[in-house]
Amino acid sequence: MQPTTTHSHTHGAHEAHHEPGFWQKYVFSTDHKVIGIQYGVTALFFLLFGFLLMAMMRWQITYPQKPIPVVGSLLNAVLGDVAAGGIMSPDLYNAFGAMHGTIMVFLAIVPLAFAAFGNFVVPLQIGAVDMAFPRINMVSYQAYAIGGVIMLVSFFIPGGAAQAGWTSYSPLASWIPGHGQTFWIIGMVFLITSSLLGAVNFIATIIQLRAPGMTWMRMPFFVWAQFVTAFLLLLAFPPLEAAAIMQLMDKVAHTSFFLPTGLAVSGGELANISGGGSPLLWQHLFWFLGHPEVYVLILPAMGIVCEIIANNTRKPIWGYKSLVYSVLAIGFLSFIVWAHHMYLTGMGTKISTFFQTTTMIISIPSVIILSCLLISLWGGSIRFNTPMLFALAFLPMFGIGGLTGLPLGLNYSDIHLHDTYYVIAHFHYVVAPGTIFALLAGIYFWYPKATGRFMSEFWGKVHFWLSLIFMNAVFQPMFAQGMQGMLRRMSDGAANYSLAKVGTDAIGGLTDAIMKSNITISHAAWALGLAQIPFIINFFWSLRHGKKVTSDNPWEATTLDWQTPTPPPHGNFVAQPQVHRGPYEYSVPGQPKDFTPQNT
Amino acid sequence: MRELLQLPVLASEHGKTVDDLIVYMHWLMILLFVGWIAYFAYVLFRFRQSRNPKADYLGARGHASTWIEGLVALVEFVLLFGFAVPLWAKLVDDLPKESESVVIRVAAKQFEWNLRYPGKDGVFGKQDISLVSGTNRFGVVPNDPAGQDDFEKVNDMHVPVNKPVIVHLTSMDVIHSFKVIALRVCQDAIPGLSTPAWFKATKEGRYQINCAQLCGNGHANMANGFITIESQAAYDKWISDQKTGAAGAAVFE
Amino acid sequence: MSDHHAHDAHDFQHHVRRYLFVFWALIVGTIITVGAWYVKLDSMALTVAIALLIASVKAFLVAGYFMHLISEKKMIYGILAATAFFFAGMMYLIVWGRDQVPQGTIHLGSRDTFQTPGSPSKAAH
Amino acid sequence: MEIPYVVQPRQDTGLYNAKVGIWLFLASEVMLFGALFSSYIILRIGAAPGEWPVGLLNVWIGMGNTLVLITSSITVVLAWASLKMNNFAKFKVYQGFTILLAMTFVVIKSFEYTDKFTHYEVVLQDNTIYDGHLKERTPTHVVIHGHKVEHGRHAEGEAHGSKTPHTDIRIERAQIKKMENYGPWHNTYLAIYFTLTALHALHVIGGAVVIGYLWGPGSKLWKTDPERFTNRIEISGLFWHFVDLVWIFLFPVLYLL
Ligand code: HEA
Ligand code: HEA
Ligand code: CUA
Ligand SMILES: [Cu+2]
Repeated sequence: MQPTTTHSHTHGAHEAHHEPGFWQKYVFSTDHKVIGIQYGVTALFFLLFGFLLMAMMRWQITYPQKPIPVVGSLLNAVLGDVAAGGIMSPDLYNAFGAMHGTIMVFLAIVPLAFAAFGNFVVPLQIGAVDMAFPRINMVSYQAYAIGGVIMLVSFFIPGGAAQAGWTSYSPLASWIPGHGQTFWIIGMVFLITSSLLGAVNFIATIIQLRAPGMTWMRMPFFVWAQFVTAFLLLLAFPPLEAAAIMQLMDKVAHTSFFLPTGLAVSGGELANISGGGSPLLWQHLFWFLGHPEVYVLILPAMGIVCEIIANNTRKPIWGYKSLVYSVLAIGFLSFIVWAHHMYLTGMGTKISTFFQTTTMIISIPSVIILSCLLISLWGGSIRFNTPMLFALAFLPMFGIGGLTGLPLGLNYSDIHLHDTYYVIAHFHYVVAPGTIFALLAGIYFWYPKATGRFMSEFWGKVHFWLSLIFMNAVFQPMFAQGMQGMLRRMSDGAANYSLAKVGTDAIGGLTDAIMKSNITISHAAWALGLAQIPFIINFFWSLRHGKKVTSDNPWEATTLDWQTPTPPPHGNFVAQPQVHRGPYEYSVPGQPKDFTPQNT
Repeated sequence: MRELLQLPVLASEHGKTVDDLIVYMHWLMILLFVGWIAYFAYVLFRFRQSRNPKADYLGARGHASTWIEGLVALVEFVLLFGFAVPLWAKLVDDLPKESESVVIRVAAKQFEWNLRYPGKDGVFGKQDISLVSGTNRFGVVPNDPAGQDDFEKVNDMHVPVNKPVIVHLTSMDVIHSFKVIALRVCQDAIPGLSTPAWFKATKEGRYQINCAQLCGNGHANMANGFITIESQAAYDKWISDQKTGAAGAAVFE
Repeated sequence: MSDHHAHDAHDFQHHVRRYLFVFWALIVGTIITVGAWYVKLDSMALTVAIALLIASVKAFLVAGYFMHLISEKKMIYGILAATAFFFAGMMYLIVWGRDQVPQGTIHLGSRDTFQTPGSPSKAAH
Repeated sequence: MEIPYVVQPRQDTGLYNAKVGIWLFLASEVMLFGALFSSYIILRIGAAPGEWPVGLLNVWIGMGNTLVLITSSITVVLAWASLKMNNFAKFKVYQGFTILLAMTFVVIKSFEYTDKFTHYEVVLQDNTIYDGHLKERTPTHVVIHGHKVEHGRHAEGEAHGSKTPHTDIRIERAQIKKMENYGPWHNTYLAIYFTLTALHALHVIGGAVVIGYLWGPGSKLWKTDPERFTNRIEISGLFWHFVDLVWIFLFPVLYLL
């Protein structure tokens, strides 16, 4: 097959026969690319929303009990007493915190990394006409949208949104007054359903619809990453669903799945429940999902970074096979490390040895993946365009996040670090400057394929440098805070534990310097938000005014996603592609061009 | 390194080993990070397009990375089986004898720490969950002879220095976590479970007790608990100053 | 089942007989299970073992023949093997974790048998 | 371009798309029910000695329902086999039976549920406990058909074995300290019982709806694309067998042990 060189026509002639209407085309579409874009836009909205929640929380952390400027009165008007006088009450802080975590993880990053990029790119990269089950694909998106709406609505019900952290530990979650938690659970059931359907679809697509010649070992690494991710979702989410059902029963049917005998309610009187349940059961089931979930957040990002690095070093990825085996190993192991989040619930030596051993083992394939990507740079001819800058920045950022996972992974050092800002810094380094950078790289990279236009390079670079600086300014100081013992989820930014508050007769309060870094962090976080403005403008402006691509393969890439018309029509390929070689045949000696597409 | 990491004040015997492990781990991390970042910077400089217009199909040769990965794994396992595992085992499987330690029962509650001391005889009176109430937070069985000299405190813990202390943690409502930063002690207090934590304090003084688990809207305010580490003499005097009583109801008023 | 080449009716009669055989085996299995329960064996452990053993055999029959797993493709086996492994791991680790607690930990009692919080069994003077 | 392997299997995997899809879905279902079974074990070993109720359910009804589901499994498989043998009429008959059996199962289940919801435990001010089915409820008194519980809470059920004779007992409202039926809130056994069986019943209903659709309006496909239709019946059958399989474990675990 020859890649078409015309690109100005959005539709190939072959599908001109029925022009679907607006609703069918953009809302109830079954085309994987449209669904991918739906996911992408919705998820970006939630990313922004999740950030705005945090932006307000950072005010409360930094200036506890001071009214939030500008938005404070608005909050008061919309949400009522929880923001009386524009001041964020602890209830509101907890609600925003829980929802920041939930939204970022389940409504922003997973839908963007897994569903949006997966939908848009995977069928193209394996040379398929669509996903295996297009109708189910549409339903997944709708379930996601409904789940999102339920989560959003929960802010406005009496009592507000869920307040027990994104981890929703019982008995707290079962007991907090109001229906926020109920909404959270029901919202989660929709999101879980969406992810399960998506996972089934991705796996079936990758198994069944690979183009002729696209053997397993010729699949781009991104497809591998998505394949493993889908398995994580498929098998780890159902236990959380079961747990959610049980927590819902505890809330609405007054069962005691997670409530032990002898609980005393607020006044100290024994609660009128049957008792006999186990609070730790919830934690096990939650983290059985929770840990694989963090790899769901990172693997697609690694996949994107790998594609972009191969493309912009103009040479094959070093150690493709090690990458594949590592990602499989991570997928497998991620199911048996979950209890490293629970060391301090009271764990005996044997089981904690088991879990910390698996935790140490799982860090090895991550090291291998990172090493392969780094070594791939050697001997390259590196182009520093915007996607590449973000992809390159991913490496050290993930490195910092990953390395700081290690002291958490040993139970003994976790004693000091557990539930401090060290943990917050650890995982934000992986998900924020890590995954978000990879996703931004992906957006800049595939934007021309989806729209036929480039995003502005100049503003892209501005966006990159500002984001890089502020991301680090936000999360770097948190390591020091955590090391000093500053605890997370403090609605007053830990002011109550500061030296200033405790007074001099007690030893070891948080020092002024540590408390002051809250100010730096918050300002950096707000600046980070502002730094996204060039991106948002660039994103929309380029839709109409961006530089047009002059070829269907503007980055001169080898994988099949670039061997289609631009944007790809319904059905994707002009003719069934036939795959002849591996995914990253760049700079093959003796070839006329420095890239050899898989289908030539 | 301790200074670099700015680890906070230390006041317990085992805390030293916790800090050591953190320090060793950070050595490994810094070494790896600095190594990689140097390589990274060099590669980006040397292989940029303007300097190296033609990429090399094969790229890096040699297997240095395999060695590095192997070494990382090795160091991780040394830290794991040489330090974390045995130290943890000592902490959780090697509880000091109750007769030779100070034993305190803690029932956390939104948002305070209820403490129960066995009194001079060192023996706790019987407790029964079904008796728990707003005034009898430990469900103390009245009239149990062993309980007559027990006493209860709220948020005010005293322990002697250089003597093992065992704290039995449970919770009346939601999950809390008993944390004293300087002691390097952190243990969840979970309803339905009674979990021991123990330490041997090495430095006198008054320290704050933190609650390290989100426990509701007062979580940040669960900050009024203090632990006073004092000399044996001062501790004995403190004990003898306490009002005692079986149900311990009075102290809550 | 290899569905792509059509079976002639006779060939399929063969399968049908097998299905019916499995069906009767399932019925008998159910009856044995209930029978074993009804005669009230002395040992609870034995009752449990018998019930779960028979259930497993029945499950094998349903999955193997009705769901024709016995002649399924490699890919399906792979998926199910992974699932079985993670399922077993989840169940085992969660259950094991319940008792793998620090020395002196107590699961506080329930209605009938109130244990005293905070008195490790070994320290019972 | 059409999506390939909708009907015909792919060469290297030997499977058509929906077959892969349903097995993946069933894998996730295994984890869902697996988590609930794990919870069952945790709750059960966590129960204090003598607290876990045994024999609260009627084994004969449970056994009946087991037989109903097993029978529905064979009719599903025979329905599919009939299609394979090109006998659409027979398919209709078998699958019709499947739907009836599914409905029978749900009806029997709902009787069991009602039985539990009308079964009360009444604790008097002096801590005497009565246990039985509610016969009458007025503002001043209640009447239950049951018996007095001898020592404290009873765990051993009355469904079988040596049971105390049941009589009508009239209790004045003023005497009652607490009155609670055997709903999921009553104890963790009933909580997991209701959760597991309700989730299972939802699967039964969902499966029956799909099978019903393919039996009724959906069966038109047989005329235009018999092979695809046969595949659909196979897929819905696989789901149905899985539901049966879950019950095979639910029955002994909840009714007998
Ligand atoms: C994408 C998300 C993600 C990823 C990938 C990871 C990866 C890891 N995580 Fe993290 N983690 C989270 C997200 C993530 N985590 C979240 C969200 C939480 C908190 C949840 C909550 O409580 O709310 C958490 C919490 C958490 C804890 C619990 C802490 C506590 O609560 O006390 C632990 C403990 O073991 C842990 C360990 C690890 C380990 C060992 C890895 C390993 O897989 C890391 C392996 C990686 C490396 C070892 C890096 C190797 C790289 C190099 C060597 C190259 C360096 C490169 C350059 C310098 C260029 N994590
Ligand atoms: C994927 C997960 C994810 C991501 C990306 C983030 C991103 C960020 N998080 Fe969050 N965070 C969590 C997951 C995440 N977080 C979780 C799970 C918790 C724990 C919750 C709990 O305790 O239960 C937490 C908790 C948490 C805390 C601790 C709160 C506490 O303990 O009290 C803090 C504190 O500063 C914080 C800050 C931030 C900041 C500043 C960012 C920034 O990096 C945000 C950067 C993002 C932007 C600046 C928006 C960019 C927007 C666009 C690009 C949109 C463009 C739009 C269009 C084109 C339409 N987070
Ligand atoms: Cu108690 Cu937080
Ligand atoms: Cu984890």
